Amino acid sequence: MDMMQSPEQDEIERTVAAFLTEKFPVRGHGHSFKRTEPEIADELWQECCNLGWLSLGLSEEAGGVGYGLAEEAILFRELGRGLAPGPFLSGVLAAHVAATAGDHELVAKIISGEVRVALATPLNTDEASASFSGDISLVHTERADYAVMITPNKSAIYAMENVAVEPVDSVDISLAVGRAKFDNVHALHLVDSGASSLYERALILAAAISVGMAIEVMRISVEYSKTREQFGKPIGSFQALKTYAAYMASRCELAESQLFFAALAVEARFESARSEALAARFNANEAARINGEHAIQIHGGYGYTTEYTPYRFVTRNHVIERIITLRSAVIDAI
Amino acid sequence: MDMMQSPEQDEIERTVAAFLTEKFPVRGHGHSFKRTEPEIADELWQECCNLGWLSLGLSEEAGGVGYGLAEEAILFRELGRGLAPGPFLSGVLAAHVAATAGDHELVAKIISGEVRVALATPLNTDEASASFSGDISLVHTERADYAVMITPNKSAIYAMENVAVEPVDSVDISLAVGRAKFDNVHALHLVDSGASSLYERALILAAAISVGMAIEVMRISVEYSKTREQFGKPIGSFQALKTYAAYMASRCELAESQLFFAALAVEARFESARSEALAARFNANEAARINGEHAIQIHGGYGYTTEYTPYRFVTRNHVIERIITLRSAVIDAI
Amino acid sequence: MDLEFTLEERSFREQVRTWLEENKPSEPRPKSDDLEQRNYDLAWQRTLYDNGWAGIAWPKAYGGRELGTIAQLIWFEEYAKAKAPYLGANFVGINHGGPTLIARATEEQKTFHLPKILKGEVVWCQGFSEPGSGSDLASLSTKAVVDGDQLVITGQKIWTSFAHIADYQELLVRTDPDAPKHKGISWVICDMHAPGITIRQIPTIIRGAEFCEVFYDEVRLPLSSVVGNLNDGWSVAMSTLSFERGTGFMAAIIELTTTIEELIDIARHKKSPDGKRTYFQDDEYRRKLLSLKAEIMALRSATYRAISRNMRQDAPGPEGSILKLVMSDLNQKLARLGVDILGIEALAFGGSHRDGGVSTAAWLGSFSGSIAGGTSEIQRNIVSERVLGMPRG
Amino acid sequence: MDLEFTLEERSFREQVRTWLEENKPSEPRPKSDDLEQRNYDLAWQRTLYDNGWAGIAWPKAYGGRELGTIAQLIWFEEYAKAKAPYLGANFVGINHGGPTLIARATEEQKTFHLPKILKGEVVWCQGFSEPGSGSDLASLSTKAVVDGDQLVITGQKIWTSFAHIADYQELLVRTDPDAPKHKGISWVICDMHAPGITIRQIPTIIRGAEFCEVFYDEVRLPLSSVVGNLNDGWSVAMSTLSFERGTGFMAAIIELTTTIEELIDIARHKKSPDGKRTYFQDDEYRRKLLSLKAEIMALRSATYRAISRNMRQDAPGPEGSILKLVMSDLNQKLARLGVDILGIEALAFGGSHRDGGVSTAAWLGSFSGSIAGGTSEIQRNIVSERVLGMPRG
Repeated sequence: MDMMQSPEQDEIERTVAAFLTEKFPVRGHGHSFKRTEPEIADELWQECCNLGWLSLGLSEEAGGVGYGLAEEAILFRELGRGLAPGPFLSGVLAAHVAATAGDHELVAKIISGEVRVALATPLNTDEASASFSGDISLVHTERADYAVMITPNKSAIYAMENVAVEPVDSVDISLAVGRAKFDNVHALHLVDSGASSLYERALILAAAISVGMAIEVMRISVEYSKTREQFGKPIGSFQALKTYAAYMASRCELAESQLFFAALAVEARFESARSEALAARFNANEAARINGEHAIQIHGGYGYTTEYTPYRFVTRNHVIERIITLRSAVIDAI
Repeated sequence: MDMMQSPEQDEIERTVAAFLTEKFPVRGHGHSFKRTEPEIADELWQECCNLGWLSLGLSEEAGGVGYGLAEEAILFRELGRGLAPGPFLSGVLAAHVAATAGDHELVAKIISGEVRVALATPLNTDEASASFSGDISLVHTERADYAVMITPNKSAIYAMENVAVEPVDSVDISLAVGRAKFDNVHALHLVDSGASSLYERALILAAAISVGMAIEVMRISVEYSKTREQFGKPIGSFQALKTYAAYMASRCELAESQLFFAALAVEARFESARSEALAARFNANEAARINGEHAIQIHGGYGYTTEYTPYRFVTRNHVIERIITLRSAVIDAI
Repeated sequence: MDLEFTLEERSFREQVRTWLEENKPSEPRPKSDDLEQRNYDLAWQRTLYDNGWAGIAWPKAYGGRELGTIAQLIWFEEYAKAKAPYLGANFVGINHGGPTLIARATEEQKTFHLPKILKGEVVWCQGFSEPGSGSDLASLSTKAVVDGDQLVITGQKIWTSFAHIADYQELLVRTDPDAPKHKGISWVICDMHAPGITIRQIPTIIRGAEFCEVFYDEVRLPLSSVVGNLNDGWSVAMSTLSFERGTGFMAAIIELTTTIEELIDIARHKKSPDGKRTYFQDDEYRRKLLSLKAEIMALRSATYRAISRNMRQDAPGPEGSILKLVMSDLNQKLARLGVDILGIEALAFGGSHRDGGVSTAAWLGSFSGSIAGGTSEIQRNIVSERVLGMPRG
Repeated sequence: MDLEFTLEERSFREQVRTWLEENKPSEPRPKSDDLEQRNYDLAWQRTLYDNGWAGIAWPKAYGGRELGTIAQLIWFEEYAKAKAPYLGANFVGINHGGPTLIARATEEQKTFHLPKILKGEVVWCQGFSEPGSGSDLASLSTKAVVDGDQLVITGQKIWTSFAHIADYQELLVRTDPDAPKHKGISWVICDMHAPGITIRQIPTIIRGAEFCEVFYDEVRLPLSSVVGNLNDGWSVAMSTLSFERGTGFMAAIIELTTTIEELIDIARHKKSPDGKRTYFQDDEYRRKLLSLKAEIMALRSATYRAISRNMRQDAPGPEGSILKLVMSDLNQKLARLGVDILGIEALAFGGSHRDGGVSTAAWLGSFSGSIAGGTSEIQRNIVSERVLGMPRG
């Protein structure tokens, strides 16, 4: 039993973090209130795919790097920490669905970056199906060739070519969000979510993003509190802020521990794996949400501006907590 | 519009408070873990009845003092603040039920202290009935000749002579608590709760007790925090405790304001009267409960002992929040 | 204790309600954060003035109605219930700068400025906070040096709403750098068109830019711009709130009340994610909604009580901090519950928080409540130290 | 990262489980707070010793098994799962005083005391807190004056569990009143039968009296009772926790886990007050139960992680304060939810919080979690200052 990262896992963390810091620095949007640039620049997307980010946890037989879910979780925690845009989560999940369906050609296209996949969350049903009708919420709609939908029992890939996507003025302007009405859209692939723990993987990787956000938004808040002065001393010396910060740290510690416990439990095929994954998602969502709220409060008026970065975590979390499965359904299934 | 107490109302507050401070001082029970004395001494009970405490809000025609619900609420707030034992609430409510039923003889016996009334809360139904069967929780069982049951639509008085009461080892040892199984017990009186706003009155007077407890437990905690020193200064100078205290004060201010707003709304027969009364109960319960929890924390180890008094408020509140209607039913009806 | 209003008060309420219903603008307030907003806000103020609704409690001598606290309360209640336009650019003049002038300005200052404010001729803004002086307002460092019959001002203010479209500013400056921090401050009427002033709008999370930074580079103002005595500006600033006796707060309460009812209504009709029932049929959401409603009712009652208390004393007590503290907490809880119930719809930015109501923008806007006008941390200190008498840290 | 236990570890777990199942006492621990408890606790400790289960990680030289951290963890887990008796009067000797002696005592002190503890021959208690030194432990003022080869102790301790039935005490005294407060303290083995000691039991809200006040009136102890160097007692006291590396915490987690499952089970069967469905069918209660369960799962995971972290470093870091802080919060939430669901049944005092489980007594007992062993306010300061590096006040 060892819940700490191995040196190899530390190396994955360092590599991803360094790349993100260089290529996707987290900045405020200032006076830009609408998205004017692509979600992710083509060459950057290609570079990330070349680094193997979409295939880290895919078996070598399926053309992947062959790491486990814990390593994927480390990658996504870093993507969350760096507020990386781009269809990483949907790409990884789609690659796993395609691999489960045995469609190695599609796997190759996805992980090479040749095709892109949006993330679909159904609105009024909780299951993907072979021929899907209903309202869908979509994230990463930009240049999306496919959409992946992961639900508790079934997971599916749908082709987007004949689907009309209505863009949504997303609260997080760095993400391409949309809505669509599927009218008997046939699944390219429909597989059991259980077979490759697809639902658990989706919950855990979404949780990993949230954990990364919770950690980073805490870090910037603590740093701010050490330098900002009022009443002749750093605001971080006031017990009110220490109380917020102590609970921010507690939420991070618990959510991150549960994240990796769940990842290992899924890999080890514990009977409780799904429950662990749901608990990971629940704790991660709470951590990202509440830590974000405190971050704005700690930053005071500056936290209310788009020139500082706390709102980036708050608005990104607002999207992340609304993908795959909403809060009450997560809790009800724990 | 004036939500402040009048000089006459201030006088009621002062008189009741002074009497309670002299006759019922709030003390810890020390090593007495079981009730060994009567809930209230006979002569004290008689004295309170002689002061008109059971008839304050009863009309002069019905033999009462003729004040309104606001004045009754002031009385019960003080009874709450002073943790007065004895069947005051049930006595007042029963007197109102009897008055509504036109039984002036019974009214006279109740308000003179000649007969005593327990407070009955039904367990698995939400309505009193002419012939009641079912499990009942009882408070103030000691020497009780009757039990009064106030429910949303009906209110009733039952004779206790043939009812076997099983005593409960109450968490608040200063109250006589019991359980009984009513088996077709016939109501001496059954009246509509609406006619004399009986249900609203019960909610408001119970809320008044809670408000009094919330205020007093805050007061003792704030006083303690001013004198207890750690790290070379009063613990009340630490922002963590100031945060608790500020919210304790907020809860008191809101709950007390809502209490009197609701009392006036019931008297003025506002359409929203019931909703106001339920909101008064909800806010008062929250205030008493959370303020009590903070009081123990502020008192530290001493708050965990029965030599200091915070636990007296916590355990009394534990009983008060379980009379008449439980929390979820209160909220659902707001 | 008494919840009744007099016959006269009820008749006043009826008049207000009828007039607002018939005369409130049909056009919504522009969201543009520019001159278009200024024109809209001033035109509406002029309409109020022309119809006798400007300055309910202001002295008749300066164009007000000179009615009492209860009339003021009724005005705010009915104004909010009618969903009449957000005061916007008129806010500081009507609710803050104007009342301060009434309390502390010279006859000459009052005669010049107050009618302009009531008639919708000028926009006022506030210059209190500075980049280094937020919670610790009294540490402000924008300096004003007396030079003959002029003040020469150099420094910077921040969070000044509408500075970019304002004519005047209530400005706190340090006129004696050697005095204790509360004793060397003056309250000055600053002409926003004076040379040396530059303004930068700050973008916010509600996608607006009504907040500004204001930079002062040797801005010269006549010495007669000082209100109250030189170096007595802290007491002038503190006298502002005593004027309206907490009635202004009632408008915010009505908005909260309207919004929770709106949200309950949405919850009664909107299906929860499993598609099987409404949010209101879900016990968790129903109880969250109704217990929040109960808390909002209590805040309303506490506001009535605060007004009653304030009517009995010269200056409002520190209990007002309880209302502000709870108000921002409840507003955040409500806004958060709103986006929870909106569910996936809440991904869209939607509406504007100034329109009130349930929206993602309202949720983002709610973050400001516990920061602006004194953070919740400061309010809690005030409540514990000044209401409860706990010792300073 | 790895959740697997080795074959050896799994076999050890199997042995522990089987033995506890077959040998744990059938009689419940007496609730009497007197010698009856002492006898019960010591007899059980003797049984453990005789069967090779005493001192899993203690050196063989003093009667222990000298196994590693993981074995210790497994022991605590299985012990809690088996609902084996609360350590009671053995707690301080086994989990606190003993480990401190192992870390810092002389060979002579260890040889004399450690086997007695493992064999259940003596009861130890703790003498750290004083009436005036709670959160600010280092301000303690019970003084010890060196008089030849003796220490003469005068003062008072409080919150000493089981002092009235104890033989020895780990006692912190001030031996240098002129040194800075952390530098003049010594850690002493106090013979509780020494003349000059009087004890008063303190009644608590859980209707027990295991807490005591201890008064010292010129109590004479041999100078050889000092553990570590004179005036170095603070560092001796701080070395205690490093021994068990957080594994002891796991027992409390298992109790929490067992209790939430028990409460979920109650909620599945108990009708909610309207009599129409169970508490678990009520969306509010179900979600409160399940989200609390999820938080308890996360606390378990964090405890595993803390143990893993501690195995890599000499001394456990300040992160342990996170676990204690969250533990007491969750335990209070759980206990409160318990009495909510018990509803009117919760009027009865019922069970004892030491038996775990859902009861009114457990709810009352839960209040101590955020006070004893360092208040939550202190834990939050530790987390913010020592984990996050925020500046001291």
